[in-house]
Formats: sequence, structure tokens, C-alpha cells
Amino acid sequence: MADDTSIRALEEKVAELRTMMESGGVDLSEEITLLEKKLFALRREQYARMSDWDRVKLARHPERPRGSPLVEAVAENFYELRGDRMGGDDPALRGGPALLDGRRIMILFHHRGSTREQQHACRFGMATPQGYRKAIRLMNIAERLRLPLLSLVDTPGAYPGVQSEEQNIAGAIAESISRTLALDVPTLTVILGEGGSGGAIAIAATDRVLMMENATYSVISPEGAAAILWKDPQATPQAAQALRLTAPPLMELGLIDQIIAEPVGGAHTDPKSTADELRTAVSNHLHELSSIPLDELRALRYKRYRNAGSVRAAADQRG
Amino acid sequence: MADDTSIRALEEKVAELRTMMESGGVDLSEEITLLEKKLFALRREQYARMSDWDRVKLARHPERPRGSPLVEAVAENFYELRGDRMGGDDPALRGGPALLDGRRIMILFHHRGSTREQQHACRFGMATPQGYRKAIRLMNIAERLRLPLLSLVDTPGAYPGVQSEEQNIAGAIAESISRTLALDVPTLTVILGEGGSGGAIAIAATDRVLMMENATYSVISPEGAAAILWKDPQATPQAAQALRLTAPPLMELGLIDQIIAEPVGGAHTDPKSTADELRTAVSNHLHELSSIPLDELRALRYKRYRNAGSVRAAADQRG
Amino acid sequence: MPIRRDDRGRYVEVEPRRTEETAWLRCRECGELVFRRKLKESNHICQRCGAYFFLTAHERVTSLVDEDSFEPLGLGATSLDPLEFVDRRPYQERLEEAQAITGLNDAILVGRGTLDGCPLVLAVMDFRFIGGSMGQVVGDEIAAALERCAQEEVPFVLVVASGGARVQEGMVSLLQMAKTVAARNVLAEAAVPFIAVLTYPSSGGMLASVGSLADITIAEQGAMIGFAGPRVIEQTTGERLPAGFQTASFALEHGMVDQVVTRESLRAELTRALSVLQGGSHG
Amino acid sequence: MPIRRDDRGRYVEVEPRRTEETAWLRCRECGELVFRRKLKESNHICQRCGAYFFLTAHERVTSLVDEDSFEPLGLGATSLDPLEFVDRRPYQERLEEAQAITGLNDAILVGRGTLDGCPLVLAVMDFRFIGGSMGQVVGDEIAAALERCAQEEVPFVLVVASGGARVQEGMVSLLQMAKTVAARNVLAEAAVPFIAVLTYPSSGGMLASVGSLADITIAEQGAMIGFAGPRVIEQTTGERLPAGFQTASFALEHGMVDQVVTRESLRAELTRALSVLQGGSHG
Ligand SMILES: [Zn+2]
Ligand SMILES: [Zn+2]
Repeated sequence: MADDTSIRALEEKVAELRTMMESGGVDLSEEITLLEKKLFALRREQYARMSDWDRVKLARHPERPRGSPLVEAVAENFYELRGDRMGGDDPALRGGPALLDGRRIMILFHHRGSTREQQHACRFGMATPQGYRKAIRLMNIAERLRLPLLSLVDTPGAYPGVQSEEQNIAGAIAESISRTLALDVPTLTVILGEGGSGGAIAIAATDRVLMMENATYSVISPEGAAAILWKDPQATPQAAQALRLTAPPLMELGLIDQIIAEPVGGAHTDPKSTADELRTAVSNHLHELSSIPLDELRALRYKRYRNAGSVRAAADQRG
Repeated sequence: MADDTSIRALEEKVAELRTMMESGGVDLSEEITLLEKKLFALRREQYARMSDWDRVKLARHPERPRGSPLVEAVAENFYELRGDRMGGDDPALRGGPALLDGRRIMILFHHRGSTREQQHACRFGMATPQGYRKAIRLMNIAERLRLPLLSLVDTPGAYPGVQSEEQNIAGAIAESISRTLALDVPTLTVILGEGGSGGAIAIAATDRVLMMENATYSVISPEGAAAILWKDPQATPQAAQALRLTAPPLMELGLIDQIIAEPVGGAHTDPKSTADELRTAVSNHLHELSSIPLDELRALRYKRYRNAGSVRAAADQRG
Repeated sequence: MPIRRDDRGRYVEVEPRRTEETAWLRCRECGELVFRRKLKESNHICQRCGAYFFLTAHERVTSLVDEDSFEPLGLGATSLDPLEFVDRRPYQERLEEAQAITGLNDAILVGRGTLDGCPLVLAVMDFRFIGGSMGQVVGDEIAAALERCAQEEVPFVLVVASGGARVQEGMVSLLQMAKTVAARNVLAEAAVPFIAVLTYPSSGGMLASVGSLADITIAEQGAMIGFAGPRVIEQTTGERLPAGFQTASFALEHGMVDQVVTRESLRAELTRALSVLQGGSHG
Repeated sequence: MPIRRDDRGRYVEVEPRRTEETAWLRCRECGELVFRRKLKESNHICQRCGAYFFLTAHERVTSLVDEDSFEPLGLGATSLDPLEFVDRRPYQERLEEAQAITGLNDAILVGRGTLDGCPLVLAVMDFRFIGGSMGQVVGDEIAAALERCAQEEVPFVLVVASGGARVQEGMVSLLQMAKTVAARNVLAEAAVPFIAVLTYPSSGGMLASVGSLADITIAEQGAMIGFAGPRVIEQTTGERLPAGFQTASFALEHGMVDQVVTRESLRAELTRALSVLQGGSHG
């Protein structure tokens, strides 16, 4: 991000003053408040002129709230279900029943891990066929027990490994999309961080799709697009821009339903308020969805995806 | 089988005479006819006093009609579907759509192989989780395309290997039973040779269950029962008897619906007529089943398995 | 399906032949003599080495439901010995002996109760009863319990301790797999939760049917979970079994169960699972 | 999703930039110069070495349906360039070029026809059109074809030749995965058969959606079948790719397809598949 260094310097200064005050007993609260105001202004200024590529970096920010800590913050009584019942358990795609604002739901979410070991085990949130087959199992349970489905998407994409191909990752994604579309319960997706291509859509073909303000949702990573279309890694920021992977253009294209506001500076600057905003948005949409009869819901869902980015639907809209 | 040697001697003698007649030009047809009559009588006599253990050996007879040759003889246009779409294809449990007596059906069958290499690859008809997951996939297609299901069972049991356990063979069998029971098409099983325990019931919980005259259907092999209950391999014939694994007692217990007659001496003595008998029986049952409305069929199916070997149902029957 | 014992499991068996209760039991893991009354207080876990003594159905029920809340629902049936089976001894005799030892009609104890106030139907198997094998009575009891839960919309909890099918009932026992699965499908249609607890041992036809089809599957530490017995696998395939084969953590690693818990925390775990499946105000 | 080429496949590409037809083509496998008219007669297989030249959509259609039976059903739409995408060149330009080369509106040709008298709807992709990638037009065409098949109860045959999603349409292209799968679900409810033929290449978003959900899936020999491109896998994971990775036989061995057939026998194979799915007197 532009001016990142001056913001960091200011952040460090504030931290220093705090430490001084706590250990030394000198009252520096006034100075701190002033500096924090300055910091906030800088952040807002920077935030306002963020490029799409800045947004990608924010979506990937190592401290961004995500994975099981976020699930625990948003929902209560989360009970993790593990295993695909066919040979494995993928730690990159997780889920289980939980209570959200008093409502029983089934949550699916990508988990990228915070420590280096976790990240390695989770492959930074890139799920395998085992992950998507577990997701299908959890969707079956959700339908059986009539729990609305909440998908929290945050993945660079499905894991591109030899074993993934041997276990038919393409088929697992296809089946997962098919199962999501056929579910006889209300379904909702929030793109939390990165919504990476097939690995994301596998669990995101839901009745509604929301995006966090700084999330991205894309058919390919900007780096991948730069390499393939521009034949030039330097073109990555340009590719990020061209792909229209941030929330506002996707809202304009009619592909998402709501943008969930984040605190100035990004979700990581205030995980608590982020979780609250997220919970409120999810709760509202689930409330609305639950009032629609199931067959109507499925008909609406079909129409939504039948018309998604359709030449005809667009023509109708324009004409 | 008792007196097997004298029958074999006679068979050889007939073959010798035939060769003599064909090469030498001497007319021995009268002698051959006489000997064949004698042979038939011997076979019938032997057949009539077969022990249950003899029956087990007949069910396992290496030349018994089974597997894909039998499928080709019974049905037309068999189109094999391969793969579980999750990583593998089990050659021990096969299937695909076919026409039987002009009716489109989905066939599942165990394949034991005839050559040594085939038998090794098919593990003598012992299916793995991949086989049962393929079976579930084929059942899904059958339901989608409204094809009645025909299961041809011939397996010593599910394959007890390390990888089977790693891939959750128990879960695969359970899911296969569950899918069979929930199928929204008429379903029919024929126990062809060995109906070995969990590996058999996985695809045999159908609307009707038929047995070939010399087939066996058992919760455990006689050898296994002798080892565990008698702690004596010598007790195998006795165990075979005690387990009531042949068709007549299973008919008496109400667990099967029809016994399909085999030629004297067993199915392998006349594969052609065996296939014809099998086709006729299957065709008749499918015809009957197809006249029952599907929800009634599923209610009947539930009742059948709910009452199968039930203490209460038996008490009701006796009282 | 053989009735088997896994020597690698840290499970300690109570000698099943003895009808009279002895005051002292020897821990097979560490050799310690433990006082039976003390053992009960420690949830049947050896206080010296942590080995698990397996629980009788009654002990398991007591450890899981609210005090005095359990009300038996059994059908009161005993096996009809449909094959009139005799091996070295008549099956009838084995049945009577098992009944005398366990005080049960067959290898399962079914009843309703509450867990932290939450109503449930509980079915607990007893390994002492012919290896916890599933014959017609176990099949009938599980099916009836599932149907009842579907009708009354009460969650079903099944604690598995079974060597597999009841060989002495031949094909009648095999068909209990289909029966229990059919009844499980009824519960599914009623949208009522089903939780399975897999303990030592969970194998054979019991695992290859209703035991594998719960919404939530919890393995007790020390459980043996597998379709075929180790000896059968070795004899049939000649394969060497990997370390930790068919243990609870093997099952977790291979995607077969949702959680592995100690015996001490099983009750809390069940409460947790039931509360999320049953809780919620918006339905 | 990258547009990729598999050098291990025995597939020979026609240079896609040339609009005018040359009389001679060079076989990339054996170097032989082959006469274009001769090639057509041999089903676009090099007579010297057996290498496959990939087929244009029109060539594929001709090779599969009864003569003169094909009647195009396309929507006549062209991509709206929803992102107004420009990389080194505007997407609009690429579209126009591809249209000029292929004579198609987009990377798919849909129509009805008969195969040995049996009616079907056929959708064939053309790899020359921006790598056979799936954008809004391909998605719409496939969805419309599936809906038509469901309504008219005519089997659907899809011949895949696709590098994946149309990157230049961004998220609009990704959503075609959901669109085509939704329409496939409609066909399933109508009990109408769907056969997929996977050729060179079948990958990315096309394979991870409708391409993997047929009732019968046939791979053409020489097909490349896989989600991620070999280079992506190697770069992301550092893994070495096994021999025969993502070939048709790899797909068969790993349970992804039902049959592998040569190009010469594909037509007969489709007839065989359709006749068993459509045949039968009792319905
Ligand atoms: Zn001890
Ligand atoms: Zn050549």
C-alpha cells in the first residue's frame, strides 16, 4: 500500500509511548490521543486511494480475521465435524453446526492457519478433494437437520497437487457446486478474504453472496493473469484492476448482494467490530431467507445462477 | 462332492469315445448315449444327496457361470461404467446399464475373473471401498434415469485389507446399503454364487432377493465359523450345515423370494440354460415390480427389512 | 464376522464368565489390583496407568445420563434362535449364560433419559453379551429406538461396543444391517439428530451399518474401530499392519470420526453436541 | 485459469492465427507433411504416426452425427465483454479474431442432429476459440441446451475441448460453472441422459463443473484431463509429475471416466451408449 511505511512508523511511535507511559508512570495520554488521530487520518486517506492491488494485499493480510478464530467470534457452540468418511480430513476446509444469533446453522469455512506449521498443514487454505467431499457430507447433514448453510470463503484456490488430480479435484468441486445448488435449506456465502476461483465457487453457489469490503473474488489470481495474459509479472497490479475482483464492481455486475463494511484500515485493525458487522449481516440475510418457502427459494436460486452473467439477462437489462 | 471321482472317470470315458468316433469314423453313438444316461443318473443321485458343504464348493466352482460373461449372456448392450469418480476403479465390483428382455436396467455385479491375473486384480471378487462407492454412483445414475437395479451377488466378502480400512470400507458398505434402500426405482438381487456377508448385503438390500439353486448366502464363511466357534478347521462342513446358508432354509426363514433352478450337476454343466433361467426369473420379477407405484414399493421395502428376522414378526407369525 | 479382541488397545476386559462380582480386579496393563468400588468412581479407568476397563451397558448409561433420569424402553424380547444353532455348545445355552452375566435380554440396553436436562433416547451395547454382536434382538431394539426418536423428535445416541454380526443367527443377523440402516433413514427424514459413540470394539456388521451413519460420530479414546479384524487382514492379505491401526486416532486421521475424546470428557462432549444440534430459538 | 497445452499429449495443433486454409499441414509428432484433404478422410489422424490433430467444432460435429442431420441451435449471441477487459490487447479484438478464424460466435457449437437415427442435442467446443474457454456465451449455450434437452427429452452430448474459464470475463466466467451445473441438475430431474466426451484439453473450470457431471463420460485417446495445468502444479507444490499424468488412461485408472476410445471408434461408442440409455421397450 502506498505510504505504508509512514503509517507503520506512526504505529510504532504510539506503541512506544504507551510502553513508556505504562512503565514510567508519566501521563502521555494526550500525546497518544493526538498521534492516534493523526494515524487514523493517514489510514483513512490511504484507505480511500487504495488500488485494487492494495485491496488484494489487504485481503491476504496475515492478521486479517479469518478461519476458526473468526468462526468462534461470530458464532457460539461451534462443533467441528471432521473427515470425509472416505479416508481423510482436510484441515483447509472445515465446518460444523453452530448457533449464530440464536439460530442453528451449518458453517463451512476455509482455514489458512496462523502459525507456520498450521499454514503448512492447511496449505494456506487451499482445499483438496477430501475437503470438498467433507463439505458435501456436511451439506447432507445440514439438509437432513434443516440447518441453513453459511459458507465463509477465504482461499487462494483449490490445491493444485498431484494427489488432488489423482483424487479428482475437478469432480469434487463439480459435485460440491451441484450439491450446494440442490440444497433444500437457505444458503448464504460471505467472501471473507480471498475468493479464489474454483476453490471458492465450490461452496459459494448460494442464495445470497456477501463480500467483506476488502475481500476479493476472482477467476484467477492477479499474478496468474499477469503471467498468462500480460506475459509479465510486473503487470500484476494492472491485472488486479482489469479483473474487477473487488466488491464494488462485482456488486455492479449483479454478482453479489451486499458489501459488509470494515473498519478504516481493514478488518485486522478491529477484529471485534468486524465480527459484529459480519454477524449482523449474516443474521439479517438468514432471517430474510428463512421467511421464503423452500421451493420458491430453490426456484429463485436457479434463476439467479441461470441468469448470472448471462448475455440474454444483460441484454434484457440494457434493452 | 461324494463320488466325484467316479463321475469324473465316466466323463473322461465319454470324451474318449467321442474322440475315437470323430477321428476313427467308427459309430459309437449308441455306447455314448448309454454312458451319458448313466452319467446323468449318477449326477442326479449325487446332486440329490449333496451336503451343504458340497453346495458351498459348487457355489465356488471355478467354471460356474458368473461375472461379465454371465452378464453378457443374460443381458444385451451392456455398457460398462467405470470408476468411483474419487480416485479409482475397482474391477471386483462392476456395472452399467443394459437391456434385459427389452427392458433398460442398471446392473451391478461382482467379478471374480477367470484367469489367474484377472483373479488377482479382482481379488477373487472381494470389493474395496472404491467398488462400493462406484456402486453408489451407479445407483445414483439408475435413479436419475429411472432404471431398475439388478444386483448380481457373487463375493467371498468385502476385501479385508489395510487400504480398505484406511478408506473406510465399513462406511462405504453402510452408505451403499442406505442408498440401495432409498432408491426410487424397483430393485432386485440374485445371489449367483457366494453371497459373502457385508460385501454382499452392501448391494443386496433390494425389493426382492432371488437365489440360484446352488448359491450360498451367509454371514460368515463356513471356514471362518469353524475357526471361531468350533476352534477347529475340521468342523467346516458342520459349520456349513449349521449356518443354513443354502437357498431352501433361507426361503423357509422368509429371507429370499425365489430359488432359480440349475441344471442337474450345477450351473456350470449348462451355462446357456442357466442364463436363460436367470433371465426369465429376473424379467418376471422386474415386470411385477414395475407395476407397483414407487411410494408403495418403498413402503413395502421398508416393511420387508424392518421385519427381516424380527423377533416380533416371527412371534406374530407363530402366535 | 469374528468376535475379536485388539491386544494393542489400552482396554482391559472384565472376565465375562463370572456371574458373581469379585471385589478386586487386576489391571491387565499395569498389573495393579484395583478395588471394584474405587474403579466405579474413576469412570472405570485405572488410576495408576490410565488404562480403560470396558464398561457394562448399565455402567455406561450411568456415566452418561442425569441421575435417576434413565427409563428403560426395551422390547423385552429374547433371541428366538432362528437357526437352532449348535456349535460346541447350543446357542441357547450361550444366550442364557450371557443373560445371567449381564442381566440383559441381549447385547443392548435402550432407554430414555436426560443429559443436562436435554431429553434423548440412549442405546448402549454390552460387549459381555456374546461380544456385543448384533442379532435379531439388537436389530429390533435399534430399529424400534430409531422409529421412536423419529416419531417423538428426540435425539438418538448409540454407544457401540460390538464385534459385529451374531454369527449364531446366520443370515438373520446379517439382515439386521439392512434393518437398522432402513430405520436410520426414517430418522433422517424426520430431521432428528443421531449421534454415535464408538468404543472398544466397533467393528464388523455393526460398523458397516447403522454405526457408520450418524450425524456426529465420536470415538472414545482406546476404541478399536475397523471392519475386519487384524488377524483376518493379516491372514487374507499377508499385509503387515501399520502402528496404531484401527485405533481412535487412526479413525480420526482417516476421516471416519468427528472427534476423539477421553472417557472423562465424553459426557461433556455429548452435551456440547446435543446442545448445538438441539439448541437455537429460531428453529 | 490458464490456457495451457500439454506437450506430452499426442495432439497436434493447427496454428490458430491463420484464417486462410493451407493445403498442407505438418505433423508435430513425426514431421510428416500431410495434405489437409487427406487428413479429413483419416478423421484428422496422422496416417504415418497415429498422432491426433485436434478437431474444429465443425469437424467434430461432422464426424459424429448422421450426414446432413445437423441443425444449429445456437443463441446467436456474442460476449458482451462484461469487464471491458484489456490486457496486451482488448478482449474485443481477441473475440473478433477468434470469430473470424472459427466462424463461430464463441467457443461452442450447439445443434440437434441424429446419430444412427437416434436424435440428440450436441454441443461441441472449439479449442481454437480462446483456448475453448468458458465465458458467458459458452455458459448460456450449455445451459440453454440442457434446458432444451430436459424439455424435449432428448439426450445431451457435450464434447469438451477447453482450457478452463474465460479469464477475460473475470467473475462472470467463474459463475458459468454454477450456471451450467444448475442446468445439469434440471436435466437430471427430467431423467434425460447426458454423455460427456473429454478430448484435448479438458481442464480448469470446464472440468470442475458440467464437464464432470455426465451420466457417462468417455475420454478420447490423447485427451488431457485435469483441473490444474502441469506447470501450475510444479510451480505451486514443487512436485514431480508422474509419467502419463492427466492422460486419458490416467483418468480411467483414477476412476474419472468410464471408457477411453480412439477417435475412430468414438462415434460407434456414442451410438452404443445412447442405444442402451435410450433403448428398451418397457420404458
Ligand atoms: Zn493400570
Ligand atoms: Zn505424424
